[in-house]
Amino acid sequence: MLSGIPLFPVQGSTLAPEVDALYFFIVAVTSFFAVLVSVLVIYFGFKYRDDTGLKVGAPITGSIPLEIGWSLVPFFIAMGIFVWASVVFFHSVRPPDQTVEIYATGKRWMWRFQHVDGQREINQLHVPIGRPVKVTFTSEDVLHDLYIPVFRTKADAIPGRYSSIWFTPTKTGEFHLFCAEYCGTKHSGMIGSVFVMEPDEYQAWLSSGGLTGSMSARGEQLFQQLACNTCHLNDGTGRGPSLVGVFGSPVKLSTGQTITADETYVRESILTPQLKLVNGYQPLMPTFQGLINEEGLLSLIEYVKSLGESRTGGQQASTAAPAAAPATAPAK
Amino acid sequence: MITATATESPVNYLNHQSTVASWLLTKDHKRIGLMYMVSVTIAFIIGAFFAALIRAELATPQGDLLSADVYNRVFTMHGVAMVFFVLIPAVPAILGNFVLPLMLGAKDVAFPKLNLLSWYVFVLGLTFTVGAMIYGGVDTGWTFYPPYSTEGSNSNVLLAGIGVFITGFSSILTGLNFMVTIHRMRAPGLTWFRLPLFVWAVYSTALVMVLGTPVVAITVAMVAVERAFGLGFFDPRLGGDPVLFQHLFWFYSHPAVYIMILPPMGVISEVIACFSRKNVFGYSFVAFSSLAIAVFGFLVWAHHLFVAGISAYSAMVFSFLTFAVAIPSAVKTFNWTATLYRAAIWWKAPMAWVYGFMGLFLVGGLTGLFTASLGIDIHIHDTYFVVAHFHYIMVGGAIMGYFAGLHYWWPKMTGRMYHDGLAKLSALLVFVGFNMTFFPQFILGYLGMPRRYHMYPPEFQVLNLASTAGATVLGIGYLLPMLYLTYSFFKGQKAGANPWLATGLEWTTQSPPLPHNFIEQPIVTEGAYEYSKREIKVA
Amino acid sequence: MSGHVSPKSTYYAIFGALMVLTGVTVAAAFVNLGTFNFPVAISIAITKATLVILFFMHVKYSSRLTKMVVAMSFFFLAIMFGLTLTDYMSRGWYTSPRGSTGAGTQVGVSANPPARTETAPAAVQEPAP
Amino acid sequence: MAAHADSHGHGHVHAHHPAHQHHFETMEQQSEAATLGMWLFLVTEVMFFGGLLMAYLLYRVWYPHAWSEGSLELDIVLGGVNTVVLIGSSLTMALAVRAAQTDQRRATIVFLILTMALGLTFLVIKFFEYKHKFDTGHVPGPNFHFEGPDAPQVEIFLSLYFALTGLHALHMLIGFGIMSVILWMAIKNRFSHEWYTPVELAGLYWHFVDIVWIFLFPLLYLVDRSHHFA
Repeated sequence: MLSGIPLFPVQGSTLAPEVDALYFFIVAVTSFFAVLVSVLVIYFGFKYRDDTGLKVGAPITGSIPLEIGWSLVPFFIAMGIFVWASVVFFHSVRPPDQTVEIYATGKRWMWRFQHVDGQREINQLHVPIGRPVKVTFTSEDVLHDLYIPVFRTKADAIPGRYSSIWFTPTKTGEFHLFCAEYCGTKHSGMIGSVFVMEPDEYQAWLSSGGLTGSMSARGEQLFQQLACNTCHLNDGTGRGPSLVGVFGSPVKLSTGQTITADETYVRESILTPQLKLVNGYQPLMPTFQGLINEEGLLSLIEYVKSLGESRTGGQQASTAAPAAAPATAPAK
Repeated sequence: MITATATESPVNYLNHQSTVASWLLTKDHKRIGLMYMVSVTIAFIIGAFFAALIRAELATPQGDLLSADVYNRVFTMHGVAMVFFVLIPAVPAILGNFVLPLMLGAKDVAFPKLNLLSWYVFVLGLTFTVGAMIYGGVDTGWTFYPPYSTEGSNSNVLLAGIGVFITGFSSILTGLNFMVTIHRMRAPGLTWFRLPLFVWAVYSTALVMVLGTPVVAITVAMVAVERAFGLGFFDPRLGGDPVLFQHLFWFYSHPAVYIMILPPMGVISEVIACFSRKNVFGYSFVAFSSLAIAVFGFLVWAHHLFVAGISAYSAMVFSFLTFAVAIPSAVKTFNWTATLYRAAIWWKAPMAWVYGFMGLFLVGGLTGLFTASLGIDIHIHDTYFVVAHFHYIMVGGAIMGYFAGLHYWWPKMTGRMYHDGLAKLSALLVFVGFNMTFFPQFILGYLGMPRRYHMYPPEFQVLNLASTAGATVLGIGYLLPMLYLTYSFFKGQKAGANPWLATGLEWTTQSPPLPHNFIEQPIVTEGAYEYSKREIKVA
Repeated sequence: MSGHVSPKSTYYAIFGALMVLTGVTVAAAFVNLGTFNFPVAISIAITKATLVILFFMHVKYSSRLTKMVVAMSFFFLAIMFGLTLTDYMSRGWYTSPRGSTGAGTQVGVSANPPARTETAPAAVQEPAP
Repeated sequence: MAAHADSHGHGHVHAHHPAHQHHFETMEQQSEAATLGMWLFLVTEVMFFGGLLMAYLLYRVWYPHAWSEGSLELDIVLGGVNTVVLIGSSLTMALAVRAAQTDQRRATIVFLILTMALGLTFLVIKFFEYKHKFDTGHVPGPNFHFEGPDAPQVEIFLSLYFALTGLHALHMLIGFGIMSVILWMAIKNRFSHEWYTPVELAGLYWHFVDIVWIFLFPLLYLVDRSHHFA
């Protein structure tokens, strides 16, 4: 991989060919116009030269049809590119329903990854080939950006909320992983490698090393340590709302708003519980700011997610199972 | 229009007073233009020095020339110096100040004292920024993104921020001055549709300066206050949103690109018309496309935020608007091309710079389509692709246009000619050097090399080395004009009132012009580029 | 100079109107209008500002250019607010159950995803005892 | 120097107003240019405050509770009195311009002094409001102190309060300086119905500062008072 002079990046994910196809299309379109204008300009430059400086050009002032033509043609081409690019964009930001979940935190100047099964790694990311992987991440300090060029995807890591990227790797091997948002002195050292592995190798890797238990198990532990379970009873009779099946569902707030309980909402509810109170509950919950770190938060979120999953196909069919909401799933 | 003045007065704006005070207290727009030229050139040399350091560092992947910390300061200072102190003032404040009142047939800009004040404000801002450099520099990048700028960085963010804030007011006051001048100071008969296209371009630029600059000023001030006193505007720990800063910052800083590129576009229209001996094709379309770019330019800023965590639907809106703003630029390019058709092209040096502009602006503009495309921008955002793209626009376009205008109006400004062959040679060197420097960066960017990297993976070295080699050629290309223009200033051949046999009121007065521009109030009776109507006479 | 000279009575009348509107805005703030408190307060402020601009600042008697300049400032202010809010108001619109876009906070009463309203469960939240 | 001396225009035959600058053809053109310049300057001022107001708008939508809590910390009486004072100063300013337009030198001076006095009253009241914030630790920053679940967001509110009112007060101070110059010019009897541009421009600036306050008052002092009333 390091030999020779690369001129074009490896296509390492299902998204890469899509992005590249659009890229080559725009290369073709822009080359056409660049060559057209260049040839005309150079040709006119030779053809109509006058070294005396004393002649005058033809009295041409303009042409409305030409103006309209060369406004509309580029406009329609641009709109075509816009539509195509937006389709690719939605593929790249909207993950499929079933993904391998990986969590990450960026901090100056390293990336820490956690796998749901409990594996942790720094500046290295192991993923299986052929399965959609979603990385959810945040930052502990300043802005960062998780960028994997061969997968053609990136997103900024923003302190205080979660971002995500997803990809389905299509090639095994070791690839670059960069921080793409300037973050201070060792910004260029905040790099690492993505290892795309065959599924069985990946399984072997997952179970190697001393595991400390899955993320949701750690989350459950925290849930008890921090005494969350004394109020958030699963049957809904506690002082706080039951968290079963909450993740990914709409939540009605005391202000009358309805919002979707995503990672950022769960995080906010732990750190600033009074801000978006669930309708009908008292503002009793204390803040856990300073009592829990970013990784602990991610474990708790994974635990809350797992509560939703246990409910799927359970007692109440109408309680929106996380995987429901078909209308918001990718079109194809 | 008249081609030459009847009598030449030995007195001109350069020699009618010669004390230092007569320069430092001058209210003459022409002298202020020259003073801007000196201060902007100093900023350009500072910025170019940092650029050279960047390219030298990136010749090898290891990061062995400068430490990471120094490198970060170097690219930040390169950006700050070039964006705020070179690109934004270059054409409007230097060439605009010099020729705008001449083109309008006015004795001066509307507010000459304010004009002088703008220059002092500019110099004060430059002083603060240079002060920040001397006291160790800034390492936030010229974009000052929080939370890094508010709490992460240990560098002189405050000083540099104050410098940028102050300079903003120079820009605001200049823009205000120009708008009033264009509205109120036109010569009798000089209707809007008889205005030279440069005036339209400067008017559009002034609009952006007046509307946009205050926003960046307050935004940078908010960062400064947050950093200095701990007030919370963007602090995520309080529930603030760092992305809001990016919205406010780019609300100005994207239109600022049009501050940089619109006036050079105006220059190109002037020079093409003159050396083609022709009307600019589709005058009103070129004129209105300037205004359209200025106004639509305010609707596209969040395309800098596609991966910064804005909503996907909002990203679509901004992508759409970004594609729309590409159209007026395309219209301009097509009109310039059509102007050359059946022209009588006189190949003098300014035209060589125009050709360079056309080539580089074409690449810069067209690569904008890649960055405007949502799906592709996810990949190339914050990579060298973007670096290459904006250098093609801002250096390839704006600086080429500045040099085209400088070579075009130099005889008017100094009354002397320069060496035509050397000027063409340096245009060629800049064109070739520029492409060598920045074209490889498109490839690097698509390969995924992020920007603002001090070290990089070794497989990117060959392309980086090519870029560094190109930068040396580019450097020579920029050095050359400084030499032959300086020589010309003292020893050049006398130019006469109208060496290019151009139309336009600025060519009807002597070179260098009288202290108050015209002997008597000019009266305009025809459009700006009526070359074909007139018999060309040698002055 | 041929500026317009308004009669003193105009100024006193405008001052009176501004005082009345100040009273109204304070009074309105103490009445619970729900979500309408903010729009009402802003509308009154805009009315007051308009009076000042038109009469105290003589824009009513000024050239078309001046009127355009005044309009321009509010137009571009509206662009800044409006387009920035396209982002904040649409954040999290399509956060699929397993896939947050990272867009995060969702704001606005009407901002719940249209597709979701159909499948919205009878959110199992009951008041605390 | 022939051309130079000639264009200076002091030797012109027709009568010349002393304030006429040589690069303008007529006084009409000069005053129109000045007025347009002032209006454009006010446009930049609108955008200048606009950046802060955008932040205000966003966080108000995000944190309505913090906004009402923070707003309750502000003294509605002092804010209301200041509103009346400032609108009153706008009236006296408008009357000062009118007096200058109609050659009433004494009235011009009296109204200018009244305007300055009202402006000063505003600033003094503002000073006591600020002082109270400092005394109670409600100044954002390392020493910020606020009881309540929304404390961090209230800190944002108060940051914006200080930024907006501080910037406004700064404009008042600058306006005060401008007024002093105008007053001095009025005493020197520089203005007449032929030329009163400086008074007019100072008036435009002063009214603008008034308009800013007209918005700041409800935005900062009157958030959600109803929930805490009765």
